[in-house]
Amino acid sequence: MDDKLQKPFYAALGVITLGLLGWGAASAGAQGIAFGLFTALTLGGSLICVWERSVVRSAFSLMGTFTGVAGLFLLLGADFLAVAQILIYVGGILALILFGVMLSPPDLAERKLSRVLGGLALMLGAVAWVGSKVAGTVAWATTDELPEPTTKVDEIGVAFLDPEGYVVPFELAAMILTVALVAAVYIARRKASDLTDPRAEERA
Amino acid sequence: MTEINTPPEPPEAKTIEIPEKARTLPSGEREFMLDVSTSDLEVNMGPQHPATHGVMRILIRTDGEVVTGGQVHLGYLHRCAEKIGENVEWLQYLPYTDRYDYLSAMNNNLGYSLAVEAVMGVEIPRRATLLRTICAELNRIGSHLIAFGTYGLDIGAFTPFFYCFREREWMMALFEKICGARLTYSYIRIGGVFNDAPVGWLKEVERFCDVFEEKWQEYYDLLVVNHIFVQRTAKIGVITPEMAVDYGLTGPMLRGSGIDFDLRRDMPYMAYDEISKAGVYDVPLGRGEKGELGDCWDRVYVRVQEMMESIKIIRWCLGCIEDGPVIGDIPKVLKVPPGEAYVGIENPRGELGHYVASDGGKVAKRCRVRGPSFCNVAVLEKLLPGTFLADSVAIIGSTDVVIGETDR
Amino acid sequence: MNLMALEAATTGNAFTELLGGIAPEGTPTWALWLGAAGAGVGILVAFVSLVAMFSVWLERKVSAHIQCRYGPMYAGGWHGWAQTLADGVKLLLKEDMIPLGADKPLFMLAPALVLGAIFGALVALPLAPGFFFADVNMGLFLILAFSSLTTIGVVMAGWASNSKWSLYGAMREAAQVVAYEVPLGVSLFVPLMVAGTFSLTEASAAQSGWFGMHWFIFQNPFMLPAFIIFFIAALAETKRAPFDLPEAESELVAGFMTEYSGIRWSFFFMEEYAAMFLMSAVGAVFFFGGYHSPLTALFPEEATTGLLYQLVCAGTLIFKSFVGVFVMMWLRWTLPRLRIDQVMSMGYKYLTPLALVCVLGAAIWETIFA
Amino acid sequence: MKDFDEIYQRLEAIKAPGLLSADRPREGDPEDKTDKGRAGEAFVLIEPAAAKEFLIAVRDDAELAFDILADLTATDPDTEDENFWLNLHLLSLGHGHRLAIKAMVPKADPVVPSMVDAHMAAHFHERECAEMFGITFEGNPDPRNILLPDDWEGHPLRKDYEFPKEYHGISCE
Repeated sequence: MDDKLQKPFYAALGVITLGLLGWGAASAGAQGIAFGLFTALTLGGSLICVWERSVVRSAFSLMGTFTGVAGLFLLLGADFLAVAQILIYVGGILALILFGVMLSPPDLAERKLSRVLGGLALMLGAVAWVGSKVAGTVAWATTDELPEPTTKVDEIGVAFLDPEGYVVPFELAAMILTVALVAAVYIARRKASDLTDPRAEERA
Repeated sequence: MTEINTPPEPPEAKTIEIPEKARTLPSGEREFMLDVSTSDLEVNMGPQHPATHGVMRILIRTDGEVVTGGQVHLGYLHRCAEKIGENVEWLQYLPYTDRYDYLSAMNNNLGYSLAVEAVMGVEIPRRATLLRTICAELNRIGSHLIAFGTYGLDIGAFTPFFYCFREREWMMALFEKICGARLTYSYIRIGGVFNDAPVGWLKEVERFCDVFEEKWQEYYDLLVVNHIFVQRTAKIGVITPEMAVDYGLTGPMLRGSGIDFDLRRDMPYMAYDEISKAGVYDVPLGRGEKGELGDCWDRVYVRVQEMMESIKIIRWCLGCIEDGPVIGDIPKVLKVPPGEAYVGIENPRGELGHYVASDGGKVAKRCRVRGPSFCNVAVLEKLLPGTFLADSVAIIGSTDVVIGETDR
Repeated sequence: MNLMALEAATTGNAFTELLGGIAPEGTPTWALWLGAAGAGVGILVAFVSLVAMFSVWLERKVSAHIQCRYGPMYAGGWHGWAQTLADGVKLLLKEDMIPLGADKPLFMLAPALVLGAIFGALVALPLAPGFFFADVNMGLFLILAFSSLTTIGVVMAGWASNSKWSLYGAMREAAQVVAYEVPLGVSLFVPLMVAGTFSLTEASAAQSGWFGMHWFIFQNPFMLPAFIIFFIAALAETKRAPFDLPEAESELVAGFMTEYSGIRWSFFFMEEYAAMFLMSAVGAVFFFGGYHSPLTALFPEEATTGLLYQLVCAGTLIFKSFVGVFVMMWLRWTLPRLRIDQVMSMGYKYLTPLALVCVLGAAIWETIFA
Repeated sequence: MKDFDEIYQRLEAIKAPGLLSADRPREGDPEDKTDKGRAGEAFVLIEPAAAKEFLIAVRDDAELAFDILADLTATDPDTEDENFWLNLHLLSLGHGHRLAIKAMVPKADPVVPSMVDAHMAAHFHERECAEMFGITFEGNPDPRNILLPDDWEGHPLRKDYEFPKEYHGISCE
């Protein structure tokens, strides 16, 4: 991608961020500023992720997205979810992604501007289409006040393991993750017949 | 991202061999990531790198953490010692000998002096011989202390290094008292030694021996039998006896592989014949105690034990030293009769050989130095493939190279 | 959307109260909140800097005395107490170097991210009852989350330096932290089960009483192994010897810090010492009674709200943390470094299963006896 | 442990390839002023082309068993001399004796077969010898310069070596 476009892109991002912050401050005060900040982080991170031609930079920009989403969770009063988001996505998954990305050889030519723009356009179109459909059909329940946030961890824990609560989806998710793990190991391993022991000759 | 602006690697890199079996680690661990295609990374370890003990450069090819090839590049400290030997007078060359293996300068002086004396056929006074022995063995201790301490650094243990330097400091103070220099002594001269030991010096050496024996146990307990240290060094960098002989390794590298050979005992020079026959000291050998025969641990163990054996030799010398002259009848301007001789002595790092050829003049015709590190370092290219990056550091450290000597 | 969570986190905070006292009538709450947050950040930065400076000085002295040396003796007078300060000034004045091929924005961002993450983690640490930056009711969770953020910073630093040694350091850090995050978290489940809360304040408060008999470490037989696992994993998390592979100086020159110099380099240093302090403090809170000590037990019930009591409590916790820091230093200057495969196998093959066994055993024990 | 004469007899007995003669230290002729004799140690002279076979022969012979190649170097005796000396020093671990070997390599065509097959230890020594004297060791697996830079001109240990005036713009004077 042309390096000349880097500066305008980041300048546009900065402008959007400032705009979001201003809009937030104007409409909802401090909460608005926080919302604007986290939204800018989320959107900006994902945009950079698509834009940057360096895969590692893309991966790092995901950190902004994850943190922004965590902030949004925090604003919604789900602070357990917010912290879990940071711990699992940033601390765990992102570290793994980076580990994988850094091990893979760089392929700078892969991302062409046309492809990036095409992808962006496709994505925006899809979001707009789904959004219009959803906005037209779903009746949103809106309220001016949120319920008192319950952030008691033991309540969440009980809810996960309560037969009346979410034990089935919770266990199902665990099962699916285990299956995925086993499958990943299986795919990553060669078949036993492919594995030749390099020391077999020496032993013989 | 902009590429870093470095000149392209010289084409020598392609000579690295990547044996396919390198993927099996010497510890017997299964190869990993066989099917994930990773690209090899060529890393310059050195010329300035903490693990190369000077300015050696090792071009390492790595696949993740596994080293798949290594190539030793020498010459960053080449100071033309052999050419200088052909241009300065016999005695003037002596200070240059200090500078190839700067950690055991006394032994280098001794090797050169013995070689020149072998051509000249000079008689050395008894007191001079014993003083030479004491100094050489003290210097051997000092050299092994550095080898052992820096090896601890390579493995990641800092403290033994300082303990080693504490004793080495005393050793250097002893040398300072006898010859005025702390590192490059030029004390052992052709025909004897430069001057007699000052009053009370021998007593202090004895005290040093007493204290050292106590402190030695500290090193042993702190590092040599430390579990992590053993885990890091056992079964790593195994040099089989056949390999050791083939590569012409000498000194602790050879004995670490279990070959019972010590020039001091098997081809004695100076008073070592007498000392060996009196059964004063033993030759410590690698026995594969913690892992396999000839691994890094064995080599370190041999060095650590040798320090104690040196103490025994020093004590024996102290017991029988008598007053007398310390230098033979040597003219100021030395003329060496035509002839040639090769004398190899047991340096801390192995056989230090001096081949001197004279045409009867004041200047040598050829002054060849066979540095033990130069020969020992050749085995690295064989040992490095198939090890972890951290193991490669352990292996390089266990060869105990002194770059001054490989490059001369 | 609301700010209730954030407000809840900062109410009861000493700064809010203080500012509320001095602020003119009619100041909006959000301004108070911002002011309190600003003051908190300032104090936090000062606190972390002090802790890091003292730790660096302590490390030098500890290492020196272990190695039969004196360490710094001149700067500042008594035992060179100002040596770190002098070094800090020197580092500030050093030329700020960025390698030619480095990824400049990421290279500059990484130290800030690392340090910021550790500040974020320290927010949840209560030094005394009513003496904290934010009473987060899932404090431990927050601390673990933020300290895992430092990993990203380290990886970023290693990658952005465009140096092979740095890259090695970054990869080792990523691998090591992913391996040790699990035993670290799981081993903490054991005291969590007894405490019944993620909040460090509540956990500390639950361990009051005479001479430490209520400390969690004595609560059931699985606490001690859990603590040992926690301590080892904390060593690995904070990149301390024998797990200092990301910066293994004999192999990787300085690992991810190879290309850094000056103030950016000192950020990594500060992070390392702040993380050591933080991990020790977490250990102290969840195993060794938090800010309670025999000394605090001497206070009569009615005196437990006074400033003196708070200061004694804070002193206790800081002392306990520095005992942990001291042990970490002691280990560092005694032990050689492990190899990467040994580190990995220790984390995955031994510590994780052992931590799980501890959790299971503690759960059974708690069900039967408690 | 054998002395030189015993070793030489054994060498003759096993018909070591390329063996020419022995050179022992001797007293100078008192009549002839130019002959000062020769001091030092005794050595054997061998054919340089057969050096490798010689090394293998003495290595594999049980009574000699020279299993370590201690040193391999060359000497440029004089500018006028037509030959380099190739000096080999062998060491026997089992018997504890040494053997000094000398081979005359003509300066006009300094080519010697590599001795790496006999002793791996020869590898680095040959490389050093090659760059210092310009002797080519045919069959050396890695015949690059070892101590000198790759682009160094000349062979410094030759007696007729002329010191360079500058190297890559660095003045050497």
